[in-house]
Amino acid sequence: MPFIPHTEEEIRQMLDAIRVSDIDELFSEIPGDLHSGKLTSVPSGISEMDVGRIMLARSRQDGHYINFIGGGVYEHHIPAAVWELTTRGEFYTAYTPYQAEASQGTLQLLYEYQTMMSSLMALDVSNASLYEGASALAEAVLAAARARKKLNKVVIPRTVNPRYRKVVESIVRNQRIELVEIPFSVTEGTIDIDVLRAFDKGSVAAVVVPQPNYFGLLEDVDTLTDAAHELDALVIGLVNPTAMALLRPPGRWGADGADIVVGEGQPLGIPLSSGGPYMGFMCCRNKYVRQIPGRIVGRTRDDKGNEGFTLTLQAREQHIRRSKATSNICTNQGLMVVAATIYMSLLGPEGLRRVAARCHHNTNILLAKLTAIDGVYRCFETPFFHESVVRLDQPVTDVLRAIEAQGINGGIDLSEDYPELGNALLTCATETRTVDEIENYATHLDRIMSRRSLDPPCAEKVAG
Amino acid sequence: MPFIPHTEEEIRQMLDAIRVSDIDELFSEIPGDLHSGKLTSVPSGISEMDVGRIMLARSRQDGHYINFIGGGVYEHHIPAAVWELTTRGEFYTAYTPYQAEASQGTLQLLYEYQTMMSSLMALDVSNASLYEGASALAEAVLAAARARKKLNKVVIPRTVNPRYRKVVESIVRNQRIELVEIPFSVTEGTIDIDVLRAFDKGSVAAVVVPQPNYFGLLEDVDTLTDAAHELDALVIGLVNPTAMALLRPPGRWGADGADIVVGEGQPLGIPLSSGGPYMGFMCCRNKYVRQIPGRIVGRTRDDKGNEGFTLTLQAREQHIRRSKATSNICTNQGLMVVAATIYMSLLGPEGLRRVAARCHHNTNILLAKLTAIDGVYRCFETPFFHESVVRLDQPVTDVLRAIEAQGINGGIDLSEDYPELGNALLTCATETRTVDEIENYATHLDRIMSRRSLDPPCAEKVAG
Amino acid sequence: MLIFERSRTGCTNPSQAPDDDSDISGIPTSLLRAEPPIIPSVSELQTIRHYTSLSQKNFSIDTNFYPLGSCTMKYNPRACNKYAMLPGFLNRHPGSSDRTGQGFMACMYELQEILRDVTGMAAVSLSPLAGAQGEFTGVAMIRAYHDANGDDQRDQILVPDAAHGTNPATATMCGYQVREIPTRPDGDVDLDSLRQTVGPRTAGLMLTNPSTLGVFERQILEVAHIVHEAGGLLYYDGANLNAIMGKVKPGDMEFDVIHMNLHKTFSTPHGGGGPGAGPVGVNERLRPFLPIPYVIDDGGEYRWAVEEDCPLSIGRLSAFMGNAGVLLRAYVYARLLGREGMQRVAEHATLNANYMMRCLEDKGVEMAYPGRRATHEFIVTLKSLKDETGVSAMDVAKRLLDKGYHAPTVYFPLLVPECFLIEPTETESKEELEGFVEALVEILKEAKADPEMVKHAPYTTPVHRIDEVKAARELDVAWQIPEN
Amino acid sequence: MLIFERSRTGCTNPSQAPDDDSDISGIPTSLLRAEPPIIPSVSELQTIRHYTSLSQKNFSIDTNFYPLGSCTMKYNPRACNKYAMLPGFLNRHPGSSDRTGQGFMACMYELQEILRDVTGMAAVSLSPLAGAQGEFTGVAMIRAYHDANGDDQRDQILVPDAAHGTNPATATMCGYQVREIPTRPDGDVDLDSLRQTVGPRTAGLMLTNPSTLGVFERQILEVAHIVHEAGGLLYYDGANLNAIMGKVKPGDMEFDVIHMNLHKTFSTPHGGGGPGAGPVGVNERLRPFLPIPYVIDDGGEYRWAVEEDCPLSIGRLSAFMGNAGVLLRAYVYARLLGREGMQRVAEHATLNANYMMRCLEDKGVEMAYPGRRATHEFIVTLKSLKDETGVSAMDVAKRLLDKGYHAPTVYFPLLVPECFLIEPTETESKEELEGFVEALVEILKEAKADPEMVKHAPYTTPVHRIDEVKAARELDVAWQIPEN
Ligand SMILES: Cc1ncc(COP(=O)(O)O)c(C=O)c1O
Ligand SMILES: Cc1ncc(COP(=O)(O)O)c(C=O)c1O
Repeated sequence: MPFIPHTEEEIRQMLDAIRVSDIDELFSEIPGDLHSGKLTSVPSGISEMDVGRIMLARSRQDGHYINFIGGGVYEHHIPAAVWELTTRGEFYTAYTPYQAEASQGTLQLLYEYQTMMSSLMALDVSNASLYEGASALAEAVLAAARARKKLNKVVIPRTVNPRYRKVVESIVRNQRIELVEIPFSVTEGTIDIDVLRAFDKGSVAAVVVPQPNYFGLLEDVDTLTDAAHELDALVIGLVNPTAMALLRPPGRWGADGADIVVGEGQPLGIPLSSGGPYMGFMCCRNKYVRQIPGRIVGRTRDDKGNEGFTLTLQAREQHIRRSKATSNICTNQGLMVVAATIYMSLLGPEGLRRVAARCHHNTNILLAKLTAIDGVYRCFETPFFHESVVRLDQPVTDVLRAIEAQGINGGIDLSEDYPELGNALLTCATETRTVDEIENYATHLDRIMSRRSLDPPCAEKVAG
Repeated sequence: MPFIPHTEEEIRQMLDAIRVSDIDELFSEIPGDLHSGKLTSVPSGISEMDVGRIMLARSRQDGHYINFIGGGVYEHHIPAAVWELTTRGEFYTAYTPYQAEASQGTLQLLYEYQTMMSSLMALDVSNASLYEGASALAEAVLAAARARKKLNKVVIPRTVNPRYRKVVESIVRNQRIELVEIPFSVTEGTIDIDVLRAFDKGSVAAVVVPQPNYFGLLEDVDTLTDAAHELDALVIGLVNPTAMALLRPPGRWGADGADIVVGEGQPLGIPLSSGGPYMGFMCCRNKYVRQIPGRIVGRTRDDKGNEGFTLTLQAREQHIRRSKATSNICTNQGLMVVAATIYMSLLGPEGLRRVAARCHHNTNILLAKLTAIDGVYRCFETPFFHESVVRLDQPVTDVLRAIEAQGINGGIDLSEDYPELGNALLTCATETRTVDEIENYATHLDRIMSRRSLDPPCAEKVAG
Repeated sequence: MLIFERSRTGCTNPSQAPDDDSDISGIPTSLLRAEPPIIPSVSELQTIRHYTSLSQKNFSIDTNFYPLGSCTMKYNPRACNKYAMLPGFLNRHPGSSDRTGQGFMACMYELQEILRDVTGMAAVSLSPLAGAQGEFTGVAMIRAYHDANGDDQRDQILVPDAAHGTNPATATMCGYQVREIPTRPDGDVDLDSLRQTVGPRTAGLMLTNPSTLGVFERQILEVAHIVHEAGGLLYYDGANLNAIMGKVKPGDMEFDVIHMNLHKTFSTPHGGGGPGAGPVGVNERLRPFLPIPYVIDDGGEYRWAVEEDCPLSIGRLSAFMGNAGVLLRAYVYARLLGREGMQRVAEHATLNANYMMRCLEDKGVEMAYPGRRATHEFIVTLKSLKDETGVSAMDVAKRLLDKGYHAPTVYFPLLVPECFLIEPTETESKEELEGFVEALVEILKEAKADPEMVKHAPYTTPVHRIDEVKAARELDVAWQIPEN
Repeated sequence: MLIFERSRTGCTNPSQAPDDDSDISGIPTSLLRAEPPIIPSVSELQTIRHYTSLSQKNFSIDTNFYPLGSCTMKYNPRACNKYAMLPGFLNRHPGSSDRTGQGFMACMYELQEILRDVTGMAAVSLSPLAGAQGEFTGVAMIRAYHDANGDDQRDQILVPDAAHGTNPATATMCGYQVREIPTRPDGDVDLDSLRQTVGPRTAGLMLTNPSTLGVFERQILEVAHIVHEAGGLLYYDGANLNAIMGKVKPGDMEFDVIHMNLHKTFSTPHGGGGPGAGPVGVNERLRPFLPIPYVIDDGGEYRWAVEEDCPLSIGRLSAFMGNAGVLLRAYVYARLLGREGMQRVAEHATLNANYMMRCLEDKGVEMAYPGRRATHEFIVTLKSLKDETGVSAMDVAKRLLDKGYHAPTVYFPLLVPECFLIEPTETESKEELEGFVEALVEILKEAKADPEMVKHAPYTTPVHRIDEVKAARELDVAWQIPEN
């Protein structure tokens, strides 16, 4: 019996001790007519060897593509040590550190994470993770609305990842928060600041400011922050953590800095992993610490005066405050925080800065190579971090499909989410891309683009 | 500086403390004309990311073949837990447990291994590993010669793996041990016992008895053991550990059992790994314990009376006995023992027996399917464990090359080592082979064989 | 020691970082960072030693029996980790096309089907990221359903007083008012109260069954009837599904929507706090509202459902594809167990809990619901000990750590005074169960003989009793560079 | 507790084993096993808990500073493990054709080239499985060389009295008689003795340089000259190569043959005892005798050398391809370091040793070779402490464990009384070095104040001082099922 340790004899002894004749008797409180739980479409159990064979075959089936997709999660080099340590049983199979004395390992690590993350953002406080970037943004919107009690209007620019906007909408909708989109300049690709300035002072709870924005472009965060604060709105920064090793952090935006900052922690040592698990981070100024959701670890002492760590400010959380909690979140993304913390330690501030710089550098090369191709143009001249948009003279989906047949994931087709940009392609080269790979991409793209202007490529003919 | 923790400032402080002006001064005792160590053909250092890229590409280049090769090391299912535990830093990065109090983990594990292994062989004592099977056999030959002082003749049947015979020869040659080969019956594939019986009593130090033998066949170990003992020779069993879960162990062979047993421990949870690291095991009767090489762990007490473990009988070893040691072995295959011990614990005696039984079962199917093909015949009708020999009506090398082009490793060509067997192929199906895979092999072999009788296959034409 | 205290400016790990020759002139200097963040500059070896040593300060399933009630701390098979972390899955960008993810999606699709069968529901979406997000999803669907029916006066969600904190918190997040339903002394829901509370404002009832009290709600069909009669829907908090897999299906108990905690029932690791996965299952009437994405088998090709497939969907709850790696682990687990294995999980989880309960009862330990069968967990109350000696359940819990056992859940559910919610799980051996019983009984003796000693436990852990009050009062949540 | 004590007949892990429906009727029943072996029947969780907890009872590089002289316990980069364990390498059967192993063999070939450069030799074979087997290989080649020259009266190998035990043991295994050469008080070989000992019976001299005394043999060229003059060959025990990589090459020191310990200099893990890898390098005159297999670049295709390629080869030393996985780790390490990194290894290993030595000297600790530079290691002698207090080097070593430091090598080399051979390695931080110095100085104080306390150390390890005498006298090397 997989994972069940008892022998027949032991089962008998246990049943005798309980004074029942068989295991079924233990289910006697279940009304008889409900005893119908038989599983019919679950396959029979197979051995680890057989499951392994299936999984290996499926993982190979999915192949290996050279990746130029970003759009919120990014391929980075992850030092081997990160996951060898993270999957140690003592981290991997522990529960949430509710019993502090039996969980000092996880707790100290979380405290160290909070230190690194809040400092990376130049804010006072970090929580110990939320699910992922988009839902973290939703939580930030709710926290801001709580902080600005009577207000329910939150401004989200269209330069925020469209999926993030959808997630926020799904989550905050029920609490009657009004999300107001503001447009961007189609030439610059950044937030139209005049629209923001046009709001009435005191009418807006918060303004979301992305850096870089979904197009990979750098927003004028200082002006935006000051403008939002002018309205008496909180500023919710939405940032890429890798970028923050290089760029001015939200706590230093404008005159007073952002108030709450969230984002996707995946770039910090977490694999792309077909979609998750990732981790959301959230930092804030001290004065909002009681408004934010998620666990927080504090440093304290034990009764002998030794340094120790424990979960703190639990009165914000559901297990204490129940219907009045700041959020319903309970299980978070703890193990991803372990990975992120080890990742940051291994890279150090200098290593992280170099990663950020190399990403920018490579994307620069990518843009140069791609826009050298006939029919490929840069969409915006605005400075970017490690991602940017090019415009093609052909439908992006078809081009991406053809390039995929060459083992390359070329980027994200923006034409559905941003029809105003035309045939727009969001593309990215992190530090993991070599110049050879970039050139290879450009060569294929060139070939595909020039052939397509005459005739659709064969991959298209077959698949379409 | 990869893996060097110092900052420039610290280096300066250290140099100052030492009272030298630079690091080069520390090498002042090296005669000046020798300072020429500059490396010229070592490439410059690259990052982990770049090495990773190279290694990934090379490992993929080597592809994935469905494996029907045995011949001494075997593909088995290895539970995921085995290597997740084995590579824990505390096992992986510890040294030989010379400081017992700081190494109880490794020591207790070795004691448990010794228990399992000696019991699996039905002998009294096991050491804590040797390098691998072939050199372990050489060490057994030397130990036997030590035990039978004046004798230097050791009998090794031709049914022993030819590579093993070569390794033994290379190692024992210098100590003037005479290795005497005895032939096998070409119809049975097992040792010709009459040749063994013909030796003069008292003229032979030891006789090596393989089970199964290199052809995968089961020797008549009882008669062989008794015959060897008749000659006053020691019996050195050479066995496959997986087989011992199913077959009568060497300690129970004949009237008195084998005296020393060695073999390759790879089947016990150690990956094929392109050739190593594996591990040799060695067990013996109590009376030979001072003759065998390698570390041995004993159970004892600490000065508070608690159970504890330590290396023992070290007076056999080079670091104590120097030129009079039983062997020069120092570093052994410790980590492989960790894996083997965990593997045996996870499978248990019943699991191990089933693995052995399924290997036999699958090879039975394999033989049936292959010999159903025109031009493929069974070489021996003798009972086998999980490997056997078939004879083809065509040169084996060519057939193997053609089958390799289909993603299948078909087995080992015996024609060079055993020309007397003709076009002989040693082939094996462990528990990891499915019936589908076996059928797939047979189908391809059939096609290749029938085409070849007319015309060489195209893979052959291209490559040859 | 904190890792920051080992940091020395200038210590770098060059094999982990690109060379310092990138051109960043394209970024306006005004946007560049001035001061470096507090991230340690330490060597690889220092990092490894530091985090290896931290890990050793944890209790975990791999090191200790961990009978944390409601948390299902069972063995996390290593195969699940290994096969979920195969490079093909790990390196795949979620923005890649469905064409290049058929292997991965096949696993997801089959997992959906398996969970459908286990729960007896009509359809499953894997996307919620944990139990609480599953709850949110479920209640949001309930809301969407009523809205779609124009039934917009329903502004209340009912929860039993024994409910987990996430239930009422979720209801609030979905904009509902929470009404508590009391529990009877025998552990079942008070039906009279329920009848009095339901009505036209009732959107639904959230229930865990087996309940968080470690007993099976015997009147479940009655409860369902009452709520449905009133036009409300029935939500199943599947945290305790481990107790009934292959025995009873929530669908058969007439639940309309359910979430599962794969990090409990399907044994994905808790990871010191997460990640989990909280898939939801729904019956036919809620199917149109399922969150996206979920996998559709489109004539032999798998693809993610998008807005167009389900215009009534409550939408997206995360930017990508749920906790995919967690779902892969659950899939491997499900395949290893198979249908027989799943049923055995419920049987043996129940056997273990009843056996421990009986052993403790035989040694005079007081049960909160003495007449009842344990499900996969049960509740001990130490109120009389507290009254007698001043030693609290928390003190006993801390003392258990000294004996090498992780403490059970304490002070939950809130309605039982000085309680332990004990869930041994099916993967623990008889020997472990008996060891725990012995340790607990011994501590109860110690509490009588030397209450002060127990009140200051633990003694053998890396730190002694932690001062939580100080932590909250003198908030220190991030290390600062000491001034000197 | 031993794993056997948790075993219960009938407990199985069916996901790890095939079903019990195999047909074994083809095996004669007379050959079948009667009684099951003593292998535990325990659950997966029990196994994991047991071995996780055992692992935690070890000191290791990942947990403790481990300044074990002559062993080079430096950081083992995790990248080496990860990339050596890629499925393509791991699943490849060594019996596969060379055609299907070009990726693997490319690594091996390049590693041969790297080692050739580092040692300054003409050719390298990777096949020896550890240092001692490398020595065997080297001495066997020396023998084969003399034999090939018909020079068969040479039956002696010379080793300095400070040599590692494997040196004389190897000479014996190769059928040689061992002659010891004394060391002068300053740590260098006694040349007069050497001159008196060499002669027509001298097959060769085995030398470690830097020597096992932690000093560089300054007269190395003199030594080489004397031995070569007499017709002997010079063997280099490369265990201490870490001290000189990129600084001096053994080839330039006129050695004829060398082995390296990749599990030291190239940082492959020690694994609690192994596996290691002991490649050999030779100059032109020994090249024909190299053991097989080694990799040949045959016009762009790699292949293993076989007997036909090298008819004078001493043959095979193992059935397959050396410790391939260890070699892959060494290859990754070499690529990470590169030529600059290797030189830095020697520089910083030397810096660390000299710094520690100086710190200890400054605190009054006595050095065995006080006037000399440390190489990558150095020797402390505690003889005066022993005389004064009765506290031995071993006692101090045990007490170090209490302070969280693994003990240095004790009582080796044999000629220095009460010695510690201390090798900090280049991967340790200044902080660790200073911590060790402080701890040692503190213990020396303790030894004077309370010698009995130190004599019974350690106190904080999983067991107290182990009784080794009892272990040898009452030999218990395998657990037996208790009779009852
Ligand atoms: C009964 C119950 N419901 C809901 C939850 C919440 O699940 P999660 O922590 O995955 O959000 C839990 C988990 O603790 C629980 O025990
Ligand atoms: C100087 C010296 N020579 C040789 C050896 C033997 O190497 P191995 O243990 O790899 O056989 C060692 C290792 O301890 C050593 O220190």
